Amino acid sequence: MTTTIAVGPDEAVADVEDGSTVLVGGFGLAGMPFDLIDALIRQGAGDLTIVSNNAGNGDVGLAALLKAGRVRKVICSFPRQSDSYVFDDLYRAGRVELEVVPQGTLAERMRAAGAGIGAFYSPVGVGTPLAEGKETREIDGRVHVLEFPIQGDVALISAHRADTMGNLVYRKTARNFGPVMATAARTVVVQVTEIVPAGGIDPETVVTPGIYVDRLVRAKARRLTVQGAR
Amino acid sequence: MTTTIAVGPDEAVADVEDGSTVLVGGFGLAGMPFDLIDALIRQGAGDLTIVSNNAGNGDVGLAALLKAGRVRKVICSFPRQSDSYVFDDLYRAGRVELEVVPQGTLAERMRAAGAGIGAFYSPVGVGTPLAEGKETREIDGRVHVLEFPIQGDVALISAHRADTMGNLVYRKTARNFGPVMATAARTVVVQVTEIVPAGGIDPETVVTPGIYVDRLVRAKARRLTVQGAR
Amino acid sequence: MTTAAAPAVEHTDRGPLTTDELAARIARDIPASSYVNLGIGQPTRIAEHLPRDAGVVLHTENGMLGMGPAATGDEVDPDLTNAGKVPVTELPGAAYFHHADSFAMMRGGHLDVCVLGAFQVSQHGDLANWHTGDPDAIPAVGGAMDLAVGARQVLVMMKLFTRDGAPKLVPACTYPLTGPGCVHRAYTDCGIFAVGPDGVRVLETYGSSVAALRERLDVELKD
Amino acid sequence: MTTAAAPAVEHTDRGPLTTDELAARIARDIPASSYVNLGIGQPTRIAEHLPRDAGVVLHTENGMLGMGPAATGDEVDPDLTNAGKVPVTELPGAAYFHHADSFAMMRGGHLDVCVLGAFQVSQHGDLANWHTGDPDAIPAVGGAMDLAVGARQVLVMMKLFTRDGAPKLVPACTYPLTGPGCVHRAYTDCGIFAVGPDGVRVLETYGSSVAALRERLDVELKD
Repeated sequence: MTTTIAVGPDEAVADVEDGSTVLVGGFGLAGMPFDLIDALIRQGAGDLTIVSNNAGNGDVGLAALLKAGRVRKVICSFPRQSDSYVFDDLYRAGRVELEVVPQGTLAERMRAAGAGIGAFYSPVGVGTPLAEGKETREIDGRVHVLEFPIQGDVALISAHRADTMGNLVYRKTARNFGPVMATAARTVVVQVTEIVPAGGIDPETVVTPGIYVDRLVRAKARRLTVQGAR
Repeated sequence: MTTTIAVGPDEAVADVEDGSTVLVGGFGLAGMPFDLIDALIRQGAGDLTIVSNNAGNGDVGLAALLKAGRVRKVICSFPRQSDSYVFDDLYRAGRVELEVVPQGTLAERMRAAGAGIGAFYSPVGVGTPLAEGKETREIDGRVHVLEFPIQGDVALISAHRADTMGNLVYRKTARNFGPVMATAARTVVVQVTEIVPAGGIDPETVVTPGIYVDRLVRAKARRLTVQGAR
Repeated sequence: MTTAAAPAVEHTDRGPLTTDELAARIARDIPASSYVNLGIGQPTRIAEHLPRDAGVVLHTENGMLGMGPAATGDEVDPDLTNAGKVPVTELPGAAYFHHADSFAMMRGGHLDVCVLGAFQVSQHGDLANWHTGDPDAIPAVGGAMDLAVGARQVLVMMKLFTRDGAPKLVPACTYPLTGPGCVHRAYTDCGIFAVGPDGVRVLETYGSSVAALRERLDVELKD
Repeated sequence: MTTAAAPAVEHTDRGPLTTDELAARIARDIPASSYVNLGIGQPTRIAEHLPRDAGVVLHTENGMLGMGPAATGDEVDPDLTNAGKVPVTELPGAAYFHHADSFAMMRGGHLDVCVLGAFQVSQHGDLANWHTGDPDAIPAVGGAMDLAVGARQVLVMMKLFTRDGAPKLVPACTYPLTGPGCVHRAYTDCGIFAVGPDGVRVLETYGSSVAALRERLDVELKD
């Protein structure tokens, strides 16, 4: 149904329930929906399963949500980073569960949820601990592992520009998981730097069509710290 | 490897072999790679399996290839159209095989080939003649049918504009199967109306990255007949 | 599109709906701001009856959201057609995408409504609309199976009887299926029927009473 | 990258390769005009040694082809990083895409070469580079398994021995695998090794003879 423009991030995440599976965009800090995560922390929902590529950096974004004790489980490809100390401590203390998924499998499992694919066979992970206990099948002489969709209750995404129909464009590698997650959750909330009238985005360049977007929020101006600048 | 710019369509399809599986872009006439098909007819390869949404319109494009007797089998979703008389006659005469595939399954099977997915479970077609003989599996209470990739030897595609790296953009609904087919064939040949220098296409708007494109050909100017204009 | 068990509304003071009237009647049931696919052929005429301000966004399987009316004159562009290959136009806020993305959208349950034609609809919502089963017929399914499985509400637009008078709302389809149990409602010239696991309930009739339809149909009609 | 059985070239008149020399040596083996992924960490330094006119196109798993050198000063843009989250630049002819498309590209076999770091490589090309198996270690795989399975040529860049002197080219990996039988070549400071179903063949040595390496490694070395 129609895309609504929320007054602010608090309104946009007001109905997230305890125990939800929340897909959180971003690859490191690029594409991380900071305003929405901060609002989710204020909102107070807990016992969350977070699906994201990483498990937080420094004390901001996902790391802050973890620090606030709202996360029961993290499904991600790469929790361990130079500045993932919040997650590291929680994990070592046994206070957060972790499911590590190869990065492409993580993306494809969400795509499957969004695309109505019941399951798929992937050659990735075969013969490794991440395929243990999973069903395998040989196809054309190559062993594949059966992977199932990851469906979110909510997706929190950061994009660059939206029009009032909810069509989205992203910016450079901040695109990353946003377009996939937008297809894979029942409620999709997007923070953007700019909202333009319908017709303000060239239809040839739309990356996420508005059909996938439930709520738009204008993002606060923010000066991002760059992680690994040389 | 690198994208080459062919002198003309004949050079671009010179190495297509008898018995090849050829993915042919287009939905009806929109996106049909006429120059490449005409060159393929001149080139003479036969015993072809053609994968395309339709089975030719009027006497041009795919219909001309069929008429020339080069096609052993057509894999498509919608052969029967008001002007598909060439295919209709060949089919009724038993001179061409037909595999009908639901349109989305056709697209997804090619995507699987391009994406390294060994097979996938789809709910589409279950309980219909098109699922007969196929493996099924119940997932989350819903029956799915197991579908395998369609890999092409060659893809013939029409796009709008390319840069010298092979990056492509399309035009309106002529995009259709092009981007998927470009990922799913060993050799990908694309006719475009314009080739610009690298940097001439905004990287945010590239639809098919050059990694998928082997050969580019400038298309002849052509005045398309519109099929169903009211 | 509530299915609360109100009694059937019998329009016996008039004849069956014309195709245009039927398209208008279906348009009235399309929720505002919904994402809708109108298949090919007759259902595409529903678009002409959707109020401009309803914010309904039309999807066409060949890779577009925000499809506008049929193109005329200079608007005709061979690169811009609907699923029936008819030239169409683009509305502000449109988006183009490729076929795998378009059908991911359909299969993934993101469309609110689709409207399809049909050869037959069974009392339990089975749909047959792609193949008559005639051994000489050339099978052609297009995107019908994907829509039947994927859209949240699958509506059928058809005549209730064939030219020979045979009912198209049947106990079980005799033609090859497009999808089992996928149709929610059948909109016909002679009446509107909710179908599904609980069988057929008559919502409205046009030109006949429910009793008269019971005489002509082999399915049990609740009203 | 031919594997014709030429005898090993022994560079015994010098020490092992420095990291920079190793990066340069690998760069020499990257075919012109190929599509290459340089993983994260040390292999990304190979980019500095690729000739500008070689037309090598760099892929980064977080959604880009045509990645340029690391960004400096005003070039730094938090929205443009490589897979190691290091700010990078964009070259003319670049393209951005989302994660499912990026990994479809990888898994689908479209990249010509990837270069990965490793904890261990087995004589048959098994790769272990994501987990030491230490029960206290936090597992993190990222895109390594996808690259190991997907790239047409998988090259490893590593030191031949750990700081404790244990060989990293081993009969069988003792660390959890990233992928079985996926590595084609191991480029190390002390030598370059072709690995695979037929075992290990020494292509070059640096700072040691083949005979000397035989003393220190538990794998059979063909030369």
